[in-house]
Amino acid sequence: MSNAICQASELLPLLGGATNATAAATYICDRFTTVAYAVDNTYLLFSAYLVFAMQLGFAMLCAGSVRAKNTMNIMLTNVLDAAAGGLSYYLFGYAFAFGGPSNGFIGRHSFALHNFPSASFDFSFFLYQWAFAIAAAGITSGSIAERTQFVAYLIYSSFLTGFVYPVVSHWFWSADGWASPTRTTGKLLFGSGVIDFAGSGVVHMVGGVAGLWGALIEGPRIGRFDRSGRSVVLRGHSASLVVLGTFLLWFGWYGFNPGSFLTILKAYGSPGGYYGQWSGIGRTAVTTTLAGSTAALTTLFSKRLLVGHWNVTDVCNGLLGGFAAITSGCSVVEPWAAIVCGFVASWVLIGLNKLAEKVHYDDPLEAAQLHAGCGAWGLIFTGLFATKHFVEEVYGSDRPYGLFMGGGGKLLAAQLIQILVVFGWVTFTMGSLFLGLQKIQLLRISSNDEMAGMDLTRHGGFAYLYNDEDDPSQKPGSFMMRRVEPSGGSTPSPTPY
Amino acid sequence: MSNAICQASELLPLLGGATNATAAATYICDRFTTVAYAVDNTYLLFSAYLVFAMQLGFAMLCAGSVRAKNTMNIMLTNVLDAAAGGLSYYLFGYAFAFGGPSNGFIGRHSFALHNFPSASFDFSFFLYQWAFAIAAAGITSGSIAERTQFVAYLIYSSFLTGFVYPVVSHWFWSADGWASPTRTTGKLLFGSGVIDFAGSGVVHMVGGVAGLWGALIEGPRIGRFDRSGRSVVLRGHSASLVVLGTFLLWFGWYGFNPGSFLTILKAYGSPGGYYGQWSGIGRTAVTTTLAGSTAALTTLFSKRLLVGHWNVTDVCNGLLGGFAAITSGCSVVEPWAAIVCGFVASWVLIGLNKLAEKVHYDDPLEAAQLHAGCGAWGLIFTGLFATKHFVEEVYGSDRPYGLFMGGGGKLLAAQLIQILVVFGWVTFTMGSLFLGLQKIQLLRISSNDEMAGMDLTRHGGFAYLYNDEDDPSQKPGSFMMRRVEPSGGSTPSPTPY
Amino acid sequence: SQIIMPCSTTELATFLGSNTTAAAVYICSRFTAATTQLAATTYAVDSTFLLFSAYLVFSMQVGFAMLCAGSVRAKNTMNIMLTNVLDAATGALFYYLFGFAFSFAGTHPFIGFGHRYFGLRQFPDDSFDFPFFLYQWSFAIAAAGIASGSIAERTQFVAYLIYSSFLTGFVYPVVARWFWSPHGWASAGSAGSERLLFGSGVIDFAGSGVVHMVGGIAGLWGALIEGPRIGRFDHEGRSVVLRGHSASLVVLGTFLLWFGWYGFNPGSFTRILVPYGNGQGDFYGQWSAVGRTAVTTTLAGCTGALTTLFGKRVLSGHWNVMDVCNGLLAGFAAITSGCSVVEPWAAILCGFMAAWVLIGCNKLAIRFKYDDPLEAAQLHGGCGAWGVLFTALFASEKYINEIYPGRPGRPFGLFVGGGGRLLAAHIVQILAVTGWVSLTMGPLFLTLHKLRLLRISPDDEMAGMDLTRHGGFAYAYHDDEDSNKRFRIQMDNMDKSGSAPPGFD
Repeated sequence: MSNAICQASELLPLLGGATNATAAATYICDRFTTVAYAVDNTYLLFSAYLVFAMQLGFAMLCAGSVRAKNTMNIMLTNVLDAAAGGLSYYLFGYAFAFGGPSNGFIGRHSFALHNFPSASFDFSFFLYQWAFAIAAAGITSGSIAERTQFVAYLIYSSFLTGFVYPVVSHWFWSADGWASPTRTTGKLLFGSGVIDFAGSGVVHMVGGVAGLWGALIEGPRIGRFDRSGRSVVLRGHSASLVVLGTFLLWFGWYGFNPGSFLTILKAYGSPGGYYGQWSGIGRTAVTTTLAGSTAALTTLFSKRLLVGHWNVTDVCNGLLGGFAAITSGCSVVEPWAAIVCGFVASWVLIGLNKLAEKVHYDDPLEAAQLHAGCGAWGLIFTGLFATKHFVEEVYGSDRPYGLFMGGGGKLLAAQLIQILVVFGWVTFTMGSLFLGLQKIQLLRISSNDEMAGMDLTRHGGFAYLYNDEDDPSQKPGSFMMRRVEPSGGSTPSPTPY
Repeated sequence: MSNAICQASELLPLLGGATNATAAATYICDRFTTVAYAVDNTYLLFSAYLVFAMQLGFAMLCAGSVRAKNTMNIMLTNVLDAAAGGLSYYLFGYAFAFGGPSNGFIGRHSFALHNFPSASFDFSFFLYQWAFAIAAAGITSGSIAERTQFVAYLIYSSFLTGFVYPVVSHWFWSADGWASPTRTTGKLLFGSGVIDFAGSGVVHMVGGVAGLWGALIEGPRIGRFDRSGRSVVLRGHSASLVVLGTFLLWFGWYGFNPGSFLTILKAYGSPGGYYGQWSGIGRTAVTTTLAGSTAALTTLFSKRLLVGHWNVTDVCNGLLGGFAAITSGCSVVEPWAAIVCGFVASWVLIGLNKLAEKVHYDDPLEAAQLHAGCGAWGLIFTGLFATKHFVEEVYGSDRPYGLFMGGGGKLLAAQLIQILVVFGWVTFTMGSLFLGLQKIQLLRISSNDEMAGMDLTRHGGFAYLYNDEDDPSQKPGSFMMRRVEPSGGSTPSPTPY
Repeated sequence: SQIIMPCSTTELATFLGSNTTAAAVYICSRFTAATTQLAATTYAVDSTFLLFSAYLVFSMQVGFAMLCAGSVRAKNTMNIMLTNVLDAATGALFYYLFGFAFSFAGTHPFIGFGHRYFGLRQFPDDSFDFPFFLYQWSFAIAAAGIASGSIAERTQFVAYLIYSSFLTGFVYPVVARWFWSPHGWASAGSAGSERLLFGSGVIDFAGSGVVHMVGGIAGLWGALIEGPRIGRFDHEGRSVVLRGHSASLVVLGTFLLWFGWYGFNPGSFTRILVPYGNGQGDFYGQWSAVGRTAVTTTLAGCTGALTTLFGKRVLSGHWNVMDVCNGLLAGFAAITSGCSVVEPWAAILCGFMAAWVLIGCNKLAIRFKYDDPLEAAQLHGGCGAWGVLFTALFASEKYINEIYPGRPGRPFGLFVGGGGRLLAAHIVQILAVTGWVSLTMGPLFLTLHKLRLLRISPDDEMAGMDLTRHGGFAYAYHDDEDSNKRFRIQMDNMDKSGSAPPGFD
């Protein structure tokens, strides 16, 4: 995993005068190698912690975006995405993804971290990849929120983290993957391989397409479209939690995108110069920031024009749309291009939301539109704007690069292939799974449960209790009672806020 | 603190023939040493920041777990744990813990960071240890929540952070401590010393046992057990805050456990290999993740069976139980053993909660059960499962290791000794303190205050104000009024669960 | 340029003794490869340190958002949170387009210009790299975040967008130029042999003046020109507390700011792999100074919190977590200037005084009927100014020479025997910052006011901006399924304005 920052054979001639020049060169180089491992692992570990913080962001974003009566439910699924994902990724997910040597389709070594670490992969890499895997599962849980049985969550989440996602990451990120740009065994796809640097396709499209099928198969929440088919907004219960979650995701994205370099100690060009992977990493953080910021501002003004008022939750979604899009090309585009990326991402999201409304598709967190839609745009964007110079630095020389930058259409073709295969694979696996769950009545909750809220019927009670009562057994019928009465939807609601 | 990564005396003979070889060798090695200090301090500082983030996690977890009427109170104590702890640990806590050279019982140098830094300890180490000290105080505040006078908090918190905890950490972690595995002055306890790597005993048991005595001496909250002695759940007011706090603790635990290595730039075996302390650190993060995840899943299913519904706050507590348990052995056990650790921890917590109910022990955050109970299990677990190989890497060769791994019973004996002395010492010091406070009527609040809530009577008002009123002088008597009326406890309770 | 050169012929020659230059050249040439690898290592370590510090500083924006949200009334929560998100987003674009160049391009002592750096053109170079840009951006948005607190709950959204872009894109970068660019007229680390202000320059290490005073004074003028919120002072002119809607969010925000401050202050070193002395493998180096800075920061904040706790208990009769949070932040804002150059014990003094400065400024604000929902002007402007003075009084000679090497005999803290010249420079800073921000942001707010773009209408203010401008209320703890009912409820909410039970203040 670490770079060969110091070659004894290079140092050797320079030490000509020493008695034992070979030994001296080796001695010095070994120390540099140790330093490089320590620095790179430090970098990767803290990046992994940041990516983990995104799980907290998802939990808060989801909690704030659903109605109060389903808060306990959605938060539990988020905790379990991380926990169940921890076990399933340890037991087999990692092996499917990176257990080389293997074929181009699926890995097959290192189950339960057998014979680990190796010269290629260390524990920090496992931790980093686990944090990515649970992010994919977190995305999906947003699409099917507020109407899905808890057991269905457990099943799809383990399946997604343990099998569907690892296979996709094997294709595009492992050295054996058939479409990987770092492939060592065989020809690169279109002489290029797919450049999905931090996973617009591998993570965001996988999570989003899985959510799309789940939500389509379940159908919209009760009340989401009224009798005449008009869309009714079912507002989340806390904008504060949405903003908290969004900022935490932003924070974590600095681990997600720049962290995907995996190592930092590597000079580009001549050694000793100021320019190296650290610059590339910094630039990646900058492109990420600019794409998200542009998307947020674009959403702000366009929503103002379209809807007539400012809306912070829309701005948050726009921001995340920009991040999801730049995730693919973050390391290989110029900062100005990131602005283009974010601008378009915001319109992609707005357009898909219109479309979703038209076809009566209900996604409480807009997860399919945001992660699958903007993720797909991000892959195309990379095929258009990837810069020669940066592609060379990150992946090696003599490769196709962005169409608009003069690099021809090969990279774009590879990116389009990725969109198709990711969509196909996730549709095939997760679509079947959700259909099967529905057939055996394990997918959607009963309409009574849905009206009453899952917290009350399945999770032992409401998430909030702002009035302080020590003895809950007395005097039903006051305002709190009415508030969460199982027939809730039809009850007049007396609390004005 | 940093490792001698490069020895001029080793390099010198290799450069023998060069002009001024001695100077050259020294020159080169000095630069390596500088790099090592920078890398190790960077690693330790960011780990310390993560551990500090746990204080935020505690604050949110505590706030969400108490009733709304005591939120201001509990959050203030959490802020002050950190603030008062900062001063008392600076003034004498650190000196008691690490102020060597000293005897085996207590340190006695570096008060107020006098003559600091030294070749052994730098400021980053102080900061890291401070973050640990305030964590111990944070644990205790959970046990005695909702019924303790604010002044009592200030007193016990300064005493715990400034004296009780530092002494314990001196015993097990300083180079002079009588039971430390890194002891340099005298024989190791049972030829082994206690392996409490990141503090299941030193931090969690200390905080938990202190809380146990506080809560026992105060007695349960009013209404926690009804007239016929049945347990009544007094639900916290916000599950969102509980989940937020739990995830932040998880995030911070990546500083707590892997950070306890203190340095990262150290090759195991000869320099230049891929395997080194960075691998150990990554593995520690993985064992931590797996133990917590397993405990969360075990709690999820067993509570479902026992209680009949899914419960996110129980899952959160289970997760934290797994973390508290693995904290002792995180660096010296295999990942699969961490799964065993988490599985048992979850049952330890469930069992202790049953026991607590039976003996009418009331602990609003289950802190004593979770941190003391699972912490003690964690120490035993280390005595059973510590691996020879890892113990050698972390602590040095030729030592006893885990009983089940074929290492004999000496380590287990040392671990049992730790459980006994930690329990005894904390009981002796904190038990007396809480008893004394109770004698002079400084411990428990009046029952009127307790019914009304401390926020209203002592902290200037209620924590939340979701209705927006610009003119507080008009229209008394609305439902909000009833909600926080000082006679609150007697108000009929309308909540249906 | 800022990198240590691991093998320098001259350096090597100095310890090899006289007439050994040839030997030094020889040895150095033998180790070219090792040297360049060490350079790469140094860049990588320093960039890792700086990047993660920048991420921490960014997390302060979460802290600001939560602190602001909790400190305003529920009816304006959506509004204030949106401004916080946009501080970061607009800040990113404007700082990218020209803010960074104004701060760090060219050699003019007052403002940066030229071809470089606008839109990050010809970037990076051997002076500045992307991690540095990211770090500086996170500082710029912090300044804008401070000001948004002062004018909360009564400012038009468009006004936020305008002032925030102007502050992040121009006002703040110019100030940063003066004190932090090597070419700035008052910089302490001036390039080459340029003359330093009072032979010293201003030591505003992490920005008590550059960030906190700029944000605080901008907020001061905004809040003064707008006037207090409706109901903040009653008919007889008595102060009425308009409590924020969630103490939990306030505490969350405060802790996140504390967390982020570990990026703000220790991160301001921007590099950690710097040996002090001659690089002889000593345990003491910039990493120790970075750690010490984290310790002084912690101690100042802790002391500020405890002082406020007891001070307020004596003054107002009850414990108050919101006040303690503000006291904590006051200590941080004050120590930010001197964090790297004072002893830990001095940080305790700093925090102690900061708490009283804040209490005093708040009393003063009430007397002058100045309304600042987050006490931002008092806290960041007032305690920031105290911090700048504090540095001039307690800065230690040893630490200054370690951090700003190459100019022996420079002035240091007055109370530790360093004479008054540093103090003079710092007073100049306070005046210059106050003057510049007043001259730029004051007219901006006045113009907005004249154009009726600043303050919202009284109706909007009573109803809350969330309802009138942001599409609805931030919270919906009841679950209503249809929009008609929600509309009625919102109306209901408006009707009820003006009623609350006593006992909430």
